[in-house]
Amino acid sequence: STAPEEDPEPAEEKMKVALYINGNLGDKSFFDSAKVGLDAAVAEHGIEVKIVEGGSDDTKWQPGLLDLADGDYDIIVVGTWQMETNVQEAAELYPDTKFIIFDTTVPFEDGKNSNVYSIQYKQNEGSYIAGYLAAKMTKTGVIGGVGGMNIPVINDFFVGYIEGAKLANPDIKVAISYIDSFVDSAKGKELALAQFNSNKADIIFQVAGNAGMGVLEAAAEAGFYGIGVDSDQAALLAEAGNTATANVIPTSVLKDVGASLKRAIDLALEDKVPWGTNETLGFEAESVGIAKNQWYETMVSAELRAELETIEADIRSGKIVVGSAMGMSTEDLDAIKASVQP
Amino acid sequence: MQEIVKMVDILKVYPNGIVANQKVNFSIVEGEIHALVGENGAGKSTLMKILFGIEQPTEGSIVLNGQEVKFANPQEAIKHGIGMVHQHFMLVPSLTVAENVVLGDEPKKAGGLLDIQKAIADTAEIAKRYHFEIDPKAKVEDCSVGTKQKIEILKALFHGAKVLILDEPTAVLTPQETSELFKELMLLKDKGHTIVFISHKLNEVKEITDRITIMRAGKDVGTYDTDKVSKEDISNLMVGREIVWDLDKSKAEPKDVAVQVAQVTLVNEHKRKLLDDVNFSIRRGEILGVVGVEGNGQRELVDVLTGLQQASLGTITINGENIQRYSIRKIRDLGLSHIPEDRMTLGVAEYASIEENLMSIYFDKPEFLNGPFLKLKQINAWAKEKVVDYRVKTGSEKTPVKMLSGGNIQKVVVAREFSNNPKVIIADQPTRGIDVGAAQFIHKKLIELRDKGCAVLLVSADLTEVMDLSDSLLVFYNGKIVAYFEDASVLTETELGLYMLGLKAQSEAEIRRCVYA
Amino acid sequence: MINLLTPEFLFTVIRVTTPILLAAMAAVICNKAGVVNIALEGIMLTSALTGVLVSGFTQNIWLGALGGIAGGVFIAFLLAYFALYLKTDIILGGIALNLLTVGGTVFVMFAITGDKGATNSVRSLQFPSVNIPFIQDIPVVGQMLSGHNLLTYLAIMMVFLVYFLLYKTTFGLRLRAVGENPDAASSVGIDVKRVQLYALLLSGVIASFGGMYMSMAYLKVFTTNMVAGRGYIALAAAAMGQANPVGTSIASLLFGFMESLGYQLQSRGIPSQFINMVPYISTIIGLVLYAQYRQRQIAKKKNQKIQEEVKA
Amino acid sequence: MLKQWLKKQSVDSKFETLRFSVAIIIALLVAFGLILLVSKEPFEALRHLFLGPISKFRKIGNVVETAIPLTFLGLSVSVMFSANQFNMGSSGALFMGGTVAAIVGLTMPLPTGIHPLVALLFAGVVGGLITSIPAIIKLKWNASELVSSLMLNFVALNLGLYLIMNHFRDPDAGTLASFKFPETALLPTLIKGTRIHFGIFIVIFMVIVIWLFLAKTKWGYALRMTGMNMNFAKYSGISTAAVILYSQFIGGFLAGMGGAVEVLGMYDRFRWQMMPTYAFDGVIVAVLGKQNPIFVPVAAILLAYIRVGADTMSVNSDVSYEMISIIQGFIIIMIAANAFLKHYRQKMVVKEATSHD
Ligand SMILES: Nc1ncnc2c1ncn2[C@@H]1O[C@H](COP(=O)(O)OP(=O)(O)OP(=O)(O)O)[C@@H](O)[C@H]1O
Ligand SMILES: Nc1ncnc2c1ncn2[C@@H]1O[C@H](COP(=O)(O)OP(=O)(O)OP(=O)(O)O)[C@@H](O)[C@H]1O
Ligand SMILES: [Mg+2]
Ligand SMILES: [Mg+2]
Repeated sequence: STAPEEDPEPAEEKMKVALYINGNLGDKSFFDSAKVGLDAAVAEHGIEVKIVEGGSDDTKWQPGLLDLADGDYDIIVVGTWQMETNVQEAAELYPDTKFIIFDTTVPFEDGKNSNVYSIQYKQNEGSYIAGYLAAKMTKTGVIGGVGGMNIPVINDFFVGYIEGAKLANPDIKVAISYIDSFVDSAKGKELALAQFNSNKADIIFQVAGNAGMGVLEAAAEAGFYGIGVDSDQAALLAEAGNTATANVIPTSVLKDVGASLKRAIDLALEDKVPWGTNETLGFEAESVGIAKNQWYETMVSAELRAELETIEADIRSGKIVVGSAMGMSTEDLDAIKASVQP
Repeated sequence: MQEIVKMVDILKVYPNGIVANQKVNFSIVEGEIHALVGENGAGKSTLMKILFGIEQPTEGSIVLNGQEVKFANPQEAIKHGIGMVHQHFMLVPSLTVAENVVLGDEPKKAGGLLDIQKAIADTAEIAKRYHFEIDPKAKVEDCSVGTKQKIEILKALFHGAKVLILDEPTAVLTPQETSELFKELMLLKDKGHTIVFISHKLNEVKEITDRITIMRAGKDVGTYDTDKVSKEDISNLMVGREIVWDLDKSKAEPKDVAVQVAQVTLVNEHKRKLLDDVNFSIRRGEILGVVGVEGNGQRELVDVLTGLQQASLGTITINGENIQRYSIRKIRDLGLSHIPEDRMTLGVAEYASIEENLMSIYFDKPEFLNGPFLKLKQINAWAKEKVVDYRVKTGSEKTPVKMLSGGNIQKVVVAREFSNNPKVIIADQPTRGIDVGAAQFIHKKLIELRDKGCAVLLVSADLTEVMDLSDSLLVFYNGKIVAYFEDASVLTETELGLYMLGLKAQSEAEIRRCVYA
Repeated sequence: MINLLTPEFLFTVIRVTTPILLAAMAAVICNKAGVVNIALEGIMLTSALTGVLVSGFTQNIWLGALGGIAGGVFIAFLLAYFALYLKTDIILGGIALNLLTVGGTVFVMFAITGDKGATNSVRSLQFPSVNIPFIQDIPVVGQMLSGHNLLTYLAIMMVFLVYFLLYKTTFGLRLRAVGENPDAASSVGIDVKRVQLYALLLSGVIASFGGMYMSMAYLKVFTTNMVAGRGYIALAAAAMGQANPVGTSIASLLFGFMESLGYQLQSRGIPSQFINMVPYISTIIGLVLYAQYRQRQIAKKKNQKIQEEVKA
Repeated sequence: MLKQWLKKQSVDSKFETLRFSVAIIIALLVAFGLILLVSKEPFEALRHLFLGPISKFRKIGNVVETAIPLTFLGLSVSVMFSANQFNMGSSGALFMGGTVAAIVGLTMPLPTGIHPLVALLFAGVVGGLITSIPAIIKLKWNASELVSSLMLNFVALNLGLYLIMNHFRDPDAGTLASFKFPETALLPTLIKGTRIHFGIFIVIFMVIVIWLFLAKTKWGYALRMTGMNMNFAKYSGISTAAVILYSQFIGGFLAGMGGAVEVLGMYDRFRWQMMPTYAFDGVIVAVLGKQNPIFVPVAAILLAYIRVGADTMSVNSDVSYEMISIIQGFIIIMIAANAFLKHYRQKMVVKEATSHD
């Protein structure tokens, strides 16, 4: 694949992949991670990748996706439940194009959507471990969680978090707040400070994309712990030079969209993608987990780390089954939150 | 004498395409009072706005003391010693007199701080020098119209005006205020100021000015020594046709009472009594004049009669119906018409067309409606007719009222209010600031309606107008009626003035005569 | 339940109020000059970014502040130029500029840092927090009033500065005249457009501090669209306070109080949607109560006189 | 031909055409300059920006479907601004309108044809009630409708979210979304290969109704007079209180109905989690359309065209998403610049005015 560009007919065609983002880059987690995964595939395999941001107006997503499908891409990658019907429509209109959809699935029964492959994640399992960790590390018996919005994907994290915390300490209190925005980082900071000051929560888990930066900053400033989400946020912050904030993040709950997409592209190059099926990735595919980095090593005691390893093993083996907010009614969810409310 | 300002071949085309000045030549000599007269829309204000730098001429030049100048804005004109008092006040209501006077050239302390003490002192000083009685610390919004006029002149003087342009300064003044103003103008003249005086009142022009320039339809038709031309000459030159002067008015034959005002009192939020136990009647077939120095309750009287304000106490009955708590609409339905004092804020919507302005009190009459839909064709035909009947000078009835000159706007208002077969007319300054021809036309219409049995209340600051037109007359002072004259024709201006200034008052019993049962 | 009168809570209120107060003071100046500055949001966002970038690259907080101001003033200038000289409807111009800055800041951030979400990789500087001698030693009051960010104290000072500017300087006099009766101002030779231009630029400076507070004090990074509607709230505060500096700061404080109260209530299980409404509903109620109070005062005065009359 | 046509036009419309074209050209040049800075294939990008919206049938459909809610919002703002009521509540009314349409869609079993109409009516009424609150507050206490409506938008947003969240949320949906609407409630798609839906008839109908209302009915007349000079309207006996109320009710009604049309036409369930991004565009459309119901759809299509072009450009070229909002903002501000080329206009006027003598 080192053929000069002016070569009219390259010996072997490069694979062309497009990633359609139904939102914007810069969220430090979900979409950014997808981009990281595809960038890695470019670096390794020299494929061609085009990334398109669709913005937050959801009526624009369908035309955007169809525009891409009109192009000569081999594979089009999209994410989130909101794109589900759009992908089905495009897959039907463009049977020769392959589609990968992540963080949700499409119906596959009766051979439907045979050119689609879907990937889902067990984020609740990662946050289950984080919840256990938090409940063990707190000195006040109160931990916190700040979410971007009160929506199922976010709540899926919290359900795991609460269950894990309860395992560590049945009397644990968990304060949950929502910013109702993924951009208002100042509000994220205030909500975290409010949990710290008035609920006495001393370790707070953020699931709020960009606005979550405010939560982590509050932790560094007021002197409590913050748990990151999606990517290894301590490492990212330290890399950017913000060690003060990195130093209050014992771990992050990983939901490695990038790794799962990189894996899918690897498979595609070998023609091994199970088109027409869904895969739900968890620990085994290294797509979900917690960050075990230098901060984890120093802030979390060896004893607790060992306990966490056991729990992880139990989840892998199916001994522990973590509840999920997906498909849970609002009342049931509220009941879970109320049971631990400080 | 030396020619101080010379305007040569001034052409002015407004952005809407109206040619307001067509090659106008105009010159004034130092130390004179120079009148500029002409019908509404003749282009007087435009010419003066050009001299003051508010508008720029499309063509032509201005020569000041022998040197050609160009004024891009008023600031430059002010620097060259030109000052202008606009017909409509250019004051900031929430600021004090002193602040208004010094605005634009404020005394400063170190660091750009406003030296308010010096501003007050300067204002007091200049007022004293020119014999103006004024409180520099008063808020302008609390000042009477006469005072506002003085503030405007003080402003110009403060900014160092040698040439002072006064655009219809007397339109809102009482005779006493006018003569006071004239004294001041003479004083200014003696001190070496040059004055341009615009007015529609030819008596005043004759009284005070040295020379007259007459304009017609955007052109100048000549400059004359004032004492060499008669009033009749002037107005003929202005309109380009003969004007018949006498008002053809028969004696009134008052019939039954149409409007009964009983014990009406109005209090404002500053707890002042603007109307104080007012009682009187207006009878069908008479014109009842109301005079008073501005701010003595006439405006409020009109407001409570027309429903713009609710009286605090007392009752008003129109055609036997008590109008307390009636909406304006309901009052109008009783047959009341109203020519408002301020045509621009009440009388018209300036961005709307003539037609739309004409129909504002008719649009939901059954003859113009088809269900909820307006019969636009009928309305248009009707509006066309009114434009012709009332001689509104315009290209089309679809022209926005904003494009008309003041006099023509007034005709639109009058046309609307008089076409209603009114039973009661409240005419508040019906001819303020409009030219002789138009004023005469309105006067005739008023008399015509009176003769048809209409009850007319005429409020005017123009004493000649009230005395010529009214059958009987009320004088207001301090919110009260202080005099009633059953026969207005026997009165003199001087006598009226005494009552208006509160120097004289009739007895309770004499006043009571204005209440008919 | 919650003890609202803790010093911590009141400290929070002041912190939450600061950016709104700064922007509201900018709005006051514009309102008084008769121009509506909807672009406050965009001004804040731009200055929040340029402040971070300049301070990061120069490692000098004062240059950073200048950079922030320059960014905000640039947007204010665009608004002024289009609205005053090219006669673009000023509300539409403001909306368009807000639209433009949301994308523009991300564009610039990406061009410089390669990141679309936050400026983490820029080692920007922050405005310091300040302990106030003497006051900090007073038990409760010290906890509440001392230790705030420098810009918070600037915001408080700004209320007095704006008051002083409007009512004690010649520029203020002209500005009020221009806002109330532009014809009158121009008839005495005041260049109305220029005064309005200065008012807009000045509002750009003041609102820039609000923007920099977001990214260089409140938080230590710029994040995409981080102003999140605070510019609009400032406009509301200025309208509620009748463009009077003191009334406007009370309105801003009310908003900050309600917002902070919401933060406290959230973690107590009340649905966030309800809590989110509180500040807005209370602003409306505040608006109504104030207007009602004014009306009553007027009516009462009128009535008193009439009562006296009837007795007499 | 063109020359003859131009001659017939008045100075004003001639000038307007000229100003508009030059403004667009300048905006294009600036856009081109910016694109040149960031793109390796600027002409390709420009082609997508300006021809993208008409490059395919489907794309024309995108322009139309985008213009539908923009027209509703533009009409809504136009009616309120015509009465000189600066109510910014259209976006809140739009959101609640969408919510109410969803609730009616989900809870009322009604036959096809009737079902969406009922939903639209309810949505309109609720939207109207929302924008009436600032009107009532203004009438009773004389408090600014601008402020209270801005605040109410946030209240409407949160109220709508609360209702969906707690009563109509589909737990099986991966995000906050209501249950699927029954087939009977949807506004059907009209043209295959596009998403142009039945809402287009509704919007055309409403444009005509509002035009008739403003230009031809007594209520519209009263509304316009109140907007142009409230004192004059009062003095003429027009009930300005009624005008203040009904102008804002109608404004909200239109926005609410627009929300319903959008939700039932473009979606199969309620999926808004935040204020839709175009919720504030009503002011842009109304101002560009000079508050005239006939021009409003034109302005909406213009805006929709710019947006679809920008989206096409971002998908098909290397110009990033952010660049688009910069270009868009600039085009809007440039088109709205009224005094631009003022001197030229004055010359035209003088020529015209003096040529008759
Ligand atoms: N700013 C303007 N824009 C357009 N037309 C104008 C403007 N000002 C004046 N005109 C028009 O120019 C003409 C001359 O107006 P001007 O004000 O000079 O008349 P005038 O002699 O002062 O009349 P009046 O006695 O009513 O004051 C009128 O037809 C008027 O409608
Ligand atoms: N911007 C404008 N556009 C169009 N016409 C205007 C404009 N400004 C003023 N005019 C018209 O120009 C005329 C002269 O303006 P001016 O301010 O002198 O009013 P006016 O002359 O005082 O009226 P009058 O003297 O009859 O009371 C007015 O009749 C008005 O209709
Ligand atoms: Mg005039
Ligand atoms: Mg005049």
